Amino acid sequence: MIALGQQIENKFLTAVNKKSGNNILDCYQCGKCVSTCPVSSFMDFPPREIMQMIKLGLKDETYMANSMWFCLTCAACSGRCPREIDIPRVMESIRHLAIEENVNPDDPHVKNIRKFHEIFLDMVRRYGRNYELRMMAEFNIRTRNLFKDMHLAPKALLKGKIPIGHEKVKSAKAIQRMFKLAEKLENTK
Amino acid sequence: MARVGVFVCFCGANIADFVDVPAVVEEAKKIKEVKYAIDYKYMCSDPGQGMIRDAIVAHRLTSIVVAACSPRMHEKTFRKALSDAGMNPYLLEVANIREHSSWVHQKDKKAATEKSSDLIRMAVAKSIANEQLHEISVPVTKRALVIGGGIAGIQAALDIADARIPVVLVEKSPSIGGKMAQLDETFPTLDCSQCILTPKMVDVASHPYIELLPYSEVLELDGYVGNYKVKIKRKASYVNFDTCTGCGACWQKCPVKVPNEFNMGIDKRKAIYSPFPQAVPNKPVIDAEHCTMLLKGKCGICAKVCEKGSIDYAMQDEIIEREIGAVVVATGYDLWDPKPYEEYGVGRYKDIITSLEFERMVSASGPTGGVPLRPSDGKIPKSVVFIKCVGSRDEAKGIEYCSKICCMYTAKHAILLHHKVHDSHAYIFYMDIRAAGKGYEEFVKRAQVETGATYLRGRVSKIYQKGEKLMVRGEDAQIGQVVEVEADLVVLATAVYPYKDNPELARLLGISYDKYGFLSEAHPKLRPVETAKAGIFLAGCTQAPKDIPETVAQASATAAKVCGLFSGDTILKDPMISKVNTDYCSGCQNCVTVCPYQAIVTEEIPLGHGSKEIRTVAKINEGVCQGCGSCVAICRSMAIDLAGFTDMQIINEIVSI
Amino acid sequence: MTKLTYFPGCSAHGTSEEFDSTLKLVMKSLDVEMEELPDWNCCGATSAHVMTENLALALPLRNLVLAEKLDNKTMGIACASCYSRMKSTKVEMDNHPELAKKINSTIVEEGEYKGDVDVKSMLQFFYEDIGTETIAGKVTYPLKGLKIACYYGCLLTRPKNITQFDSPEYPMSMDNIVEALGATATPFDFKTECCGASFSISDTEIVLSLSGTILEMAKESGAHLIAVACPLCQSNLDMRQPDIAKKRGKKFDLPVLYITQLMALAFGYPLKDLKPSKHIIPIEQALSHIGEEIATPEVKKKPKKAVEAESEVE
Amino acid sequence: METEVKEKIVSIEKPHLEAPADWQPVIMGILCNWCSYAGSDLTGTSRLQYPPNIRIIRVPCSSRVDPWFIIKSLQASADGVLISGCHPGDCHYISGNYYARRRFLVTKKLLNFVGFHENRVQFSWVSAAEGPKFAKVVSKVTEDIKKLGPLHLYKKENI
Ligand SMILES: Cc1cc2nc3c(=O)[nH]c(=O)nc-3n(C[C@H](O)[C@H](O)[C@H](O)COP(=O)(O)OP(=O)(O)OC[C@H]3O[C@@H](n4cnc5c(N)ncnc54)[C@H](O)[C@@H]3O)c2cc1C
Ligand SMILES: Cc1cc2nc3c(=O)[nH]c(=O)nc-3n(C[C@H](O)[C@H](O)[C@H](O)COP(=O)(O)OP(=O)(O)OC[C@H]3O[C@@H](n4cnc5c(N)ncnc54)[C@H](O)[C@@H]3O)c2cc1C
Ligand code: SF4
Ligand code: SF4
Ligand code: SF4
Ligand code: SF4
Ligand code: SF4
Ligand code: SF4
Ligand code: SF4
Ligand code: SF4
Repeated sequence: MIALGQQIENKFLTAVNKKSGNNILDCYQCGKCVSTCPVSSFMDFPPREIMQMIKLGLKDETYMANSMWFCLTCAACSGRCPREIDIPRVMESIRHLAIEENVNPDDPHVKNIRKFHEIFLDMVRRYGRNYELRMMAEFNIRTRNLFKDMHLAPKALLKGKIPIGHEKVKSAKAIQRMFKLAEKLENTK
Repeated sequence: MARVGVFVCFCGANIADFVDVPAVVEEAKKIKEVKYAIDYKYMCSDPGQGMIRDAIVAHRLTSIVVAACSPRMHEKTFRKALSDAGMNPYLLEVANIREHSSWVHQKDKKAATEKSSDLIRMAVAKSIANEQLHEISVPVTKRALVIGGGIAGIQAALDIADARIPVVLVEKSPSIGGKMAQLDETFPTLDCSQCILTPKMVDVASHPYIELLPYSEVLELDGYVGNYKVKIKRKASYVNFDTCTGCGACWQKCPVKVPNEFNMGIDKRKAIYSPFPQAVPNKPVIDAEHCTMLLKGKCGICAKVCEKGSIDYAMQDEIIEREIGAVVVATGYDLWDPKPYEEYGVGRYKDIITSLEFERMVSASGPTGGVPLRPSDGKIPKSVVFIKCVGSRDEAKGIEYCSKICCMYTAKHAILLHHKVHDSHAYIFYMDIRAAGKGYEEFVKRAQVETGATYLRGRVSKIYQKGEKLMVRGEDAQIGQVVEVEADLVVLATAVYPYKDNPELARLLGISYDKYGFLSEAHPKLRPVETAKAGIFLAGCTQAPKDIPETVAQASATAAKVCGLFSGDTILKDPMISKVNTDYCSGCQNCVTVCPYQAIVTEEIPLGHGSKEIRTVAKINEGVCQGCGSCVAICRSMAIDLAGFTDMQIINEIVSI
Repeated sequence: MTKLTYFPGCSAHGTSEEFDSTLKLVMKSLDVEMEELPDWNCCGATSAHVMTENLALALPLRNLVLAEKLDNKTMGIACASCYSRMKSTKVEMDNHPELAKKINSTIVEEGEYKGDVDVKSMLQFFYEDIGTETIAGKVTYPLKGLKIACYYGCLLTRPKNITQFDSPEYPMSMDNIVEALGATATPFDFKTECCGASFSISDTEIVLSLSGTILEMAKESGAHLIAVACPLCQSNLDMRQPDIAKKRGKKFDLPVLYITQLMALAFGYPLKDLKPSKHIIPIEQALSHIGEEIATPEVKKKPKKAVEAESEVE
Repeated sequence: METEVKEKIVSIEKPHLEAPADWQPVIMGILCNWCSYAGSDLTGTSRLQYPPNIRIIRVPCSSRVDPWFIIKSLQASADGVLISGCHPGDCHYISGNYYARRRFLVTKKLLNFVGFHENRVQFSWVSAAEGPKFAKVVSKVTEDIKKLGPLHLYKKENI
């Protein structure tokens, strides 16, 4: 059971609306997004239910859901939403809010996904570009899944699918400065 | 010297809670011309009006200011109070301290009180310049024009004609009947549409007070309430209706086939055709866009086979003029084109049809003999998906509003499908079931329980083809699962949408329409069948989506309005109209060009007193002028003024604060 | 000669070299001079905007600012994901000057964003700037007989307000190009369904499931091969195909070719220039359909009283 | 010549006087009866709140608004003027608001020329159904005028 009515002001809704530039109250629960979304069946709560949870102010439950981590930003849902809600933007906003508030769902998938993105960004921070083989290796090491996709590797390497050397941006310094300044912006909100 | 009386209303707590009413009265008393000021709990009540009547006499007041609710609310009430006290009712001014002050400044009593005083000051200043005005009496032509011959127009025409008032009924297509003629059985009773409609259509044709003009369109409307002049174009039908017997020999022999609009293009009609067997009038017309005789001078078969010699290829459009006193607009609706739903593959898949196509298919007299058939292969569908709210309630792809009838007709379609194809199943994707009406919810229950239709709560997101089937995907929000239905046929309940040419018609009639093109009523609750233009009324789906019972009710209401309007020999018109002071008029005729009603003409008067030379000045037809004030503002010579809103009155308001 | 700034993106210089090389061949035939954006950086892909707000804008912005230093009006982008990040950033910056200023502060030394370079995907460039007629005019080896399912993925046409290109639901630009090359585009309902791109490494299950459905529907459409315009789509549909086939217990044998590979072939470049060895699913078998007569689908029996648009004379 | 005019602009819009702390602008609102006045009534019946600075005058149609009314308002007491009529195509008098719009633009240009800031006089479309919009429009206009500062206060000191 979910207890409602103890809090009149829905601060969570206000925060999500502000960050996403949408009005979640527009959602009339038609579910078109759910059957559009390619990954809704992997989500704890598909987009429609996330909207309702925000309307009910269920912040913790929303943060603990894996939904926004699974969103692929494919924008299929928003292109069909009759109330023109930018759903991927909403997903992004609650993801960023959860990151800001340091809430991490236990879902192992989410952990993988987070790790992947962290490694990816790290790669970009270091080299300015992404270095795919290293990326795969690091990912597998960090997620303790050493042999994942290893059956693909020999063939892919052989076919030159995954380059062995890698490129760097000449002004790697500039990139690193950008990362620093952007982080600072992130924190001075 | 003006002697103004000020009456300030508490409106119970509505005003008194947010405005310091006694203070406002004290403030009013300080105005030089105010000789009497008082407050009361409910000014519009009988005792409240009594206070006004008594004070007028006791204090010899020369104008009255009531500070209360909006003048749009009770101006008439208080004007009557003035009349009852023997005072000219137009010496009243209303200061709107409720809608414009107490209700909108509920958090700042001081500011609301000050503002209320200012509003009263303005009203007092204006009232000092008020003049005695008298309603204008104009004669009426007791004949009504009904535009559109669907069930709305038919009902309105019959009701008016039954009151022995002549009616001109203009229908743009070859037959009256409208959409209702295309329907099979109708909710909520499932009686046959044709069976209840056809007798009414025949009544129209035979009614001595109805002049039926099919295949016609309104071109122009001039004049004003009670005194309109209408120009109608009667399109050339190339068939002499006086001699034609409707035998049908011509269309049986005509070699040209055209998609049949009446059957939503499911079958063909001929170039000479009568839209359906029960058409009224039951005479054919030649479709000039497709007849090879009219296009290329080749053929002429129909003329050869017509024993009555009724075919006349040389016939021309005809312009008909009629004088009328009132207009009922009943031009109905069109269906919204679902093309924007690319995710449904509209246009790519033949087996996606609209509700009206389905209606024609299940109609016993329809092109498929009453059995639904897949357009792609002619097979009888077993699994049929109905999708509701297509276009409706969809700001992104369609329109915001609810089309009101599709929940009901979709339930009907499920029942009809079950009747026609026993081993079939209906799946209905819906967002809500709107079944508010007498017997409506019971009807939906019938679809659900007796027919066993599967209702799935969710909007369909995608349709794709897999082999011969259409795969329809949507969420069933009740179980929180995405479902995919294998369908033989998909029926879209497309939105009710006004005809494309409705706005053009509205402009020509001088009435307003909303952003979709539905014609606007004067007040959504209290004047739902009137337009803002006196003497023009609305019936049926031209105003908003409606089902047949509501359409008929509104049509009868317009008839009552028309009969009321025609109950006397003259009608009274607001005296707020413009007048030219010929002494100042330079004859520039700027006003003539801006008047939206062509109310201004020119006249020639002597140049000076007794002079032989003449000069041209403007002259306003007081029967035609609607009092917009355009001419007043445009006139550089300040030769025109608008009664009730004179320059003096408005400037007084401006300078009073 | 048309000039174009070229943004290859990490993949074109990595996994999808054959896209890069055929793109260059095609551009040469079309008389377009491509100038690679000097010192470009990774656009941040999905990761940046999954994790942070500002960085997700700053990374693409740097490239946009760099691009403005060149003389070309347009920057063509090879990868759909880069394109999406870059175009969204551009739209965001153009609509919110305040924000643009803020983000610009992280890359001051690169210069000030002005917003005067247009961003297009290569597909969009071919379709809008070159045109199917010109493309057809360059064809020396028509791909007649080849049936192709065009797969656009999510980001080339979505979201509509960002891309402002083709239909988000049923685009036809690639289909039209393929037809201009002489091939037949098959009706393919899943052309914009998501393949799961960014989960390629982190959550492979999802990719297998999503890409699987796409492959199935492409097969259903009767296609010999799939055409794509994005490296991520290519690698998911090609590299994962054996796994998917195993999982679903059926073989697809659907090679996945870049539209540029097909164009190069049709423009007369030899097969080896397509770098066939790069493909996990071999392409030769599919390409052998070139030159075949496509049996005109047997005219279905006229449906009883079916809809027909035009009028006719008996 | 040019510069003179400019200087005038500066002098009209930049009063040497600071507005007193409790200064509240007066805004004259001239509304057409059928759309905007009805809309403003709806704002009231919906109990939507807006700043109390506006004083509303009812006219049958926005086309009734003589440029003189605007000038007179600014001269008499108002710090700003809002004119509001029906949406284009929605005019109760068919085409009245179309003329109004054109006349208003000319007036506004003239006012700008003699040195009034363009936000002093504003025009909007509010239909009978747009109660919330009316509240928004009034709030915005009030905000704009507050930013510009007093007009007649300056005048009283200088005339
Ligand atoms: C699929 C479907 C099923 C339905 N089923 C039911 C049902 O079971 N029960 C029910 O109660 N309701 C039903 N309805 C609703 C019903 O059709 C409408 O309520 C009814 O037809 C409205 O009548 P009308 O006269 O307002 O409009 P219409 O029937 O549209 O008639 C308008 C007429 O005006 C004419 N016209 C248009 N413009 C002009 C012009 N400029 N000049 C002259 N003439 C013009 C048209 O040609 C037409 O004859 C259904 C609707 C649909 C779409
Ligand atoms: C809570 C509530 C909120 C509502 N809100 C809205 C709203 O916001 N908007 C809206 O449009 N509608 C609203 N309605 C509906 C609205 O009240 C009705 O549509 C409307 O009042 C119906 O008017 P009526 O004249 O038919 O009936 P009534 O208002 O019931 O009037 C019937 C009259 O007949 C008298 N009467 C009864 N029997 C006899 C008799 N035998 N002899 C003599 N006189 C008799 C009664 O005393 C009464 O005065 C609301 C209704 C409710 C219950
Ligand atoms: S499609 Fe839009 S309105 Fe419908 S449930 Fe999803 S978010 Fe809500
Ligand atoms: S944008 Fe995210 S939520 Fe929307 S359909 Fe794609 S994955 Fe699902
Ligand atoms: S006159 Fe108006 S304000 Fe006064 S009591 Fe009546 S409704 Fe209320
Ligand atoms: S053949 Fe002549 S009489 Fe018979 S329906 Fe045709 S026009 Fe009329
Ligand atoms: S003349 Fe025209 S309408 Fe008559 S039969 Fe020939 S084609 Fe038909
Ligand atoms: S009536 Fe029903 S189906 Fe039609 S728009 Fe309204 S809710 Fe949708
Ligand atoms: S605009 Fe004035 S001066 Fe000109 S003709 Fe009309 S009334 Fe006379
Ligand atoms: S007020 Fe003037 S412009 Fe308006 S209708 Fe009357 S005469 Fe015509």
